[in-house]
Amino acid sequence: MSAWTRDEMMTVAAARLLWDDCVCFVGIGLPSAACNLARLTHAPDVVLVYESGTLGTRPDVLPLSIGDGELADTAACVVPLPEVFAFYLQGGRVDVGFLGAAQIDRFGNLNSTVIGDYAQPSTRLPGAGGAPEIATHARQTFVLMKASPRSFVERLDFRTSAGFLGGDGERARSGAPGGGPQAVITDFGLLRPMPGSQELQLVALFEGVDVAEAKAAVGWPLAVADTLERLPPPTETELTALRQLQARTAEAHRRPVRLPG
Amino acid sequence: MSAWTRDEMMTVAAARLLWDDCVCFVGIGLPSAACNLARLTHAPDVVLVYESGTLGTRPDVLPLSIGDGELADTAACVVPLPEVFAFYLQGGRVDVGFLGAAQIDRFGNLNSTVIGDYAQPSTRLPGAGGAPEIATHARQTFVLMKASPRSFVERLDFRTSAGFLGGDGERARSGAPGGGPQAVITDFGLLRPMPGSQELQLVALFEGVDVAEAKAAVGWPLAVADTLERLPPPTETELTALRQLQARTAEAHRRPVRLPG
Amino acid sequence: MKTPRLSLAEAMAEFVHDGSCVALEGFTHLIPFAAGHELIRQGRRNLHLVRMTPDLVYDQLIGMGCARRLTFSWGGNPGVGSLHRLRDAVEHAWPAPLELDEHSHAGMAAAYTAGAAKLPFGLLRGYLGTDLPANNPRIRRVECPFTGESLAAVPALNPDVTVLHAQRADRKGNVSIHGIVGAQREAALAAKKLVVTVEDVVDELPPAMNAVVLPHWVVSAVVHCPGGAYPSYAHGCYERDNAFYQRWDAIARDRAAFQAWMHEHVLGLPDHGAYLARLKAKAA
Amino acid sequence: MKTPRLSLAEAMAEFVHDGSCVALEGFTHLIPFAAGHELIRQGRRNLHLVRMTPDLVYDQLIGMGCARRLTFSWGGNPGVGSLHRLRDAVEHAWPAPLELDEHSHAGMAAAYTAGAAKLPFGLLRGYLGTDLPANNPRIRRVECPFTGESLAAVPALNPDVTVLHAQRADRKGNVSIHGIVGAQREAALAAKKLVVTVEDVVDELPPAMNAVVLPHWVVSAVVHCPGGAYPSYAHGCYERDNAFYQRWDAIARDRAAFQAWMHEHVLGLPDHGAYLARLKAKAA
Repeated sequence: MSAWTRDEMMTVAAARLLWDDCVCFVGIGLPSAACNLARLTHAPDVVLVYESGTLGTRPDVLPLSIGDGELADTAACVVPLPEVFAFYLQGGRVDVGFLGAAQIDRFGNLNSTVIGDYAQPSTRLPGAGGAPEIATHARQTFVLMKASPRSFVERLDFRTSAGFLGGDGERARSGAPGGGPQAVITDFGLLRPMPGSQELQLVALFEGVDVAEAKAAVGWPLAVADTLERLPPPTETELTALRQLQARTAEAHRRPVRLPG
Repeated sequence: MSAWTRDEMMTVAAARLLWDDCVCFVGIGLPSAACNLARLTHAPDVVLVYESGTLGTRPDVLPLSIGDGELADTAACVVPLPEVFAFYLQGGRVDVGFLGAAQIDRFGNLNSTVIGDYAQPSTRLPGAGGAPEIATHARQTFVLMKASPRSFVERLDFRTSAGFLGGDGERARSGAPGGGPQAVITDFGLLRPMPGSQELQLVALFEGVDVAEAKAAVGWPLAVADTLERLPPPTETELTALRQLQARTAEAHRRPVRLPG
Repeated sequence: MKTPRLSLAEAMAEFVHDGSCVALEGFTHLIPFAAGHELIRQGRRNLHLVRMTPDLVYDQLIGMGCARRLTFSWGGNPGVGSLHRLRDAVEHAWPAPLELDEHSHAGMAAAYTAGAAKLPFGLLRGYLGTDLPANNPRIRRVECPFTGESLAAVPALNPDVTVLHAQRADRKGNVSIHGIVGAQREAALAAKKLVVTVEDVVDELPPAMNAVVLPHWVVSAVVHCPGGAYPSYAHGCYERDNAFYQRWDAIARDRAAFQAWMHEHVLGLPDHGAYLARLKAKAA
Repeated sequence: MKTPRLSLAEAMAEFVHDGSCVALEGFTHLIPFAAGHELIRQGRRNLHLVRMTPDLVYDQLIGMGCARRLTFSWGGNPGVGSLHRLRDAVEHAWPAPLELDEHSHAGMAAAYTAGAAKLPFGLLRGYLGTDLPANNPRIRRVECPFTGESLAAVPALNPDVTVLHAQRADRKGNVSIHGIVGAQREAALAAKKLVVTVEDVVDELPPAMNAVVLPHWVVSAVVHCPGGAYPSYAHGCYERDNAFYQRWDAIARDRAAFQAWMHEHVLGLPDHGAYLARLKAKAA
């Protein structure tokens, strides 16, 4: 088994946070890889829900889009999108929601809308999608983002999705039913909210990373937990399962499609 | 062909009011017989919607309940009940709604809730069901009721479904999107709203009935149109189709069911 | 984790208690009669019963004194006439008074839908020109913040327990329904707990991508109960016993005849299997 | 009466006019690309485009200057990155300024659902703690008349025309959809007119009691258009061309490359059939 990459470790670290039977609202990219890795290793009965309305999917290869046919083919059922959001997400049926973004602040609030001013943005990002309500309703959310001072920022250009708002219980007072961002998985380690203030603090590091590197990657003065966990590197089982999944995926996506008509 | 009954003539008169392609929201009993008779005679493409969620059904025998399996088996599709009411009825997709009731007043308002006081009724009736919103949203409604001074009353004990309310445009001012009761088919003839006041007036009689009989069957001083139509009796085609439908229905309902388990 | 498989007696004892708000849903089709009979056998009291169409199943529960309150939208014997036990409770408080929370079908559908979506109220263009709102404080008005229009509002329905009957479940507890679904799905997802009795437990559900499926993680318990919807029906399994619905009119019209029937067919028998066996023996 | 069967050119000319509010729906699956290309060919202007995920189809319409306004909830190239034509319109008003009416998926789903139900607004527990309401006056609050809770409200979406792609229609015009449906049904029923392009027209739809079917009396026109969802997909007919979505990133990044592609593949060809034939010839 060759050495692991930071991307692989992020996926593995996220997968380890899931438990068997947990119901995950999954986004495309790293979250999708992490959830399916969990399913293929320690959590065979994890329930994957994609916003395309596919409930309980067990894809053999990772989808490129949130609505690939593979997701429908392997789902327990497919429901209209308004129902996924109203009956399942808002209905309080989701344990874990995965989120990513262009920017995150120290309270886990996220921006995926614009860089610059909303009316005159320097960079127009894709926008909210399912994020604001995933952030509101999932019992907890996990954020997956590579860190840099440009993405882990002192101040968001736009708040698309609520983390802990200003901290100190402001989220709970706002009436949000879900528990908010309980873990931020980056390419150096793991942040979790501090009890009380709810500010994100460094709680765990990947192998080969030190606190100085973590602090340099974050655009605010990063708090560090008293006891810092060292995350074990990917096991051979994890790495094999992940790489096979990615190899199957690459091969499937390399196959040319037959043009219709 | 033997002589026709008043019940048969009511069904035939109601069926004749339907046109090919019209979308009918159908209730059990006479409306169901009338709509299916229309489908089997002059309006083969009439679209029948039952509140059980069966859209575009073509039953071979009349259902006893609004949700018999026959309705699902012959439907274009079956949708959840909340969708029938929200997307199809409230959505403005229904041309004709059929209604019946225990009481009707001169403005076509209906009572199917209680006789006596709501809190201490002398007779508790089944209640509203789909009627209030059928009465509100169908482009027009047809009411099918046998007449007697106890059912065609000066004053309803309870208003379950809106006809023209107090008349003179009160219905339109209330914001009801549909056109209200445009025909009341009784066992002596047909009432329609007068232009302006919207009070129901006698516009047509069955063969063998005179105005005096009609007036005696109605509990308010019945207005009579200047020109009174005489409804032609059932044609042989109509009567044959109706009686065959009823014979098929009786035979099907006579068949003992196989007990499960 | 699999959804637990329980006997009907265990499931009703675990999930439905005196005073529970319980919805036995199914519109004409798939009415959970076996579950209703088991609640009668267990002597539940003060139930808040919720169902669009009370049908015979609630006529029986009401007549046996199990109910304190009824949320409903049409209380007749479909295609036949009155529900005499429901009428007797409302008109003469026999065997006990019954509070009514009365709606239209559209209103109750909106209330279940709101419940499933965990919204506090449902919205409809409804109850226009009717006397229902004057007699039910649970029908109010709300103003559109864009157009200023006034619309009807009903509070969400969130039963403590919803009980459904369905054709089949798989071994994990996924449930599939085929045919007329009524408000079953909304009532199921609105409930705090969901118990489903099924005709059959199978290794794998028939593949049907857009079928009506309740995933195992919203199902609290599955009960294997063949014939559990009789005398209503389970599409593809057995037909509605229309003749029984017609016979019920005479049985329920008379208090003594009703009680005799309930003792013979429900209280005097251990379970739904015994009831169906007795009917078969009589028919033979 | 049968729903009329039209050519794609006829259907777009009859139902979509300059200034129309038009929704081409389909969530990743069944995106009506052929219809979008035809609107470009017909030179439509000032369209109000509505779609949860603009996807490449709206990137193309926006880049070709057909749109004045966009109602949407996620404007990326799924699994790839940015929609560069959408970005160029918002960031640099090229080729024309684009007004945004921006929502979340949940908000837009509620707006379509309200539109289908002909309610003036949709209700959700949404937009909590986000800056969207401050930037979109079409996101407001409403108070529950029972609990006093404050909820988000969005105005109903009722497009002048919704265009869908589906696997099949029968000769009467009933349309059936199989697989991921997104908000297609709600967008269809919310619209004043509904045009559906289909892979196939058949004598009878496959029997499937609880399938997703749009009955012929809500369909304004059916267009037989095989491959009409390419490069998205039609489940059971052909797969999503993920490689094309990846190639689009480079094509759309550059204004000149984009325009050259559009001229070669859309404006310079008579119809979708010719486009698919050209791609096949190139691939051979």
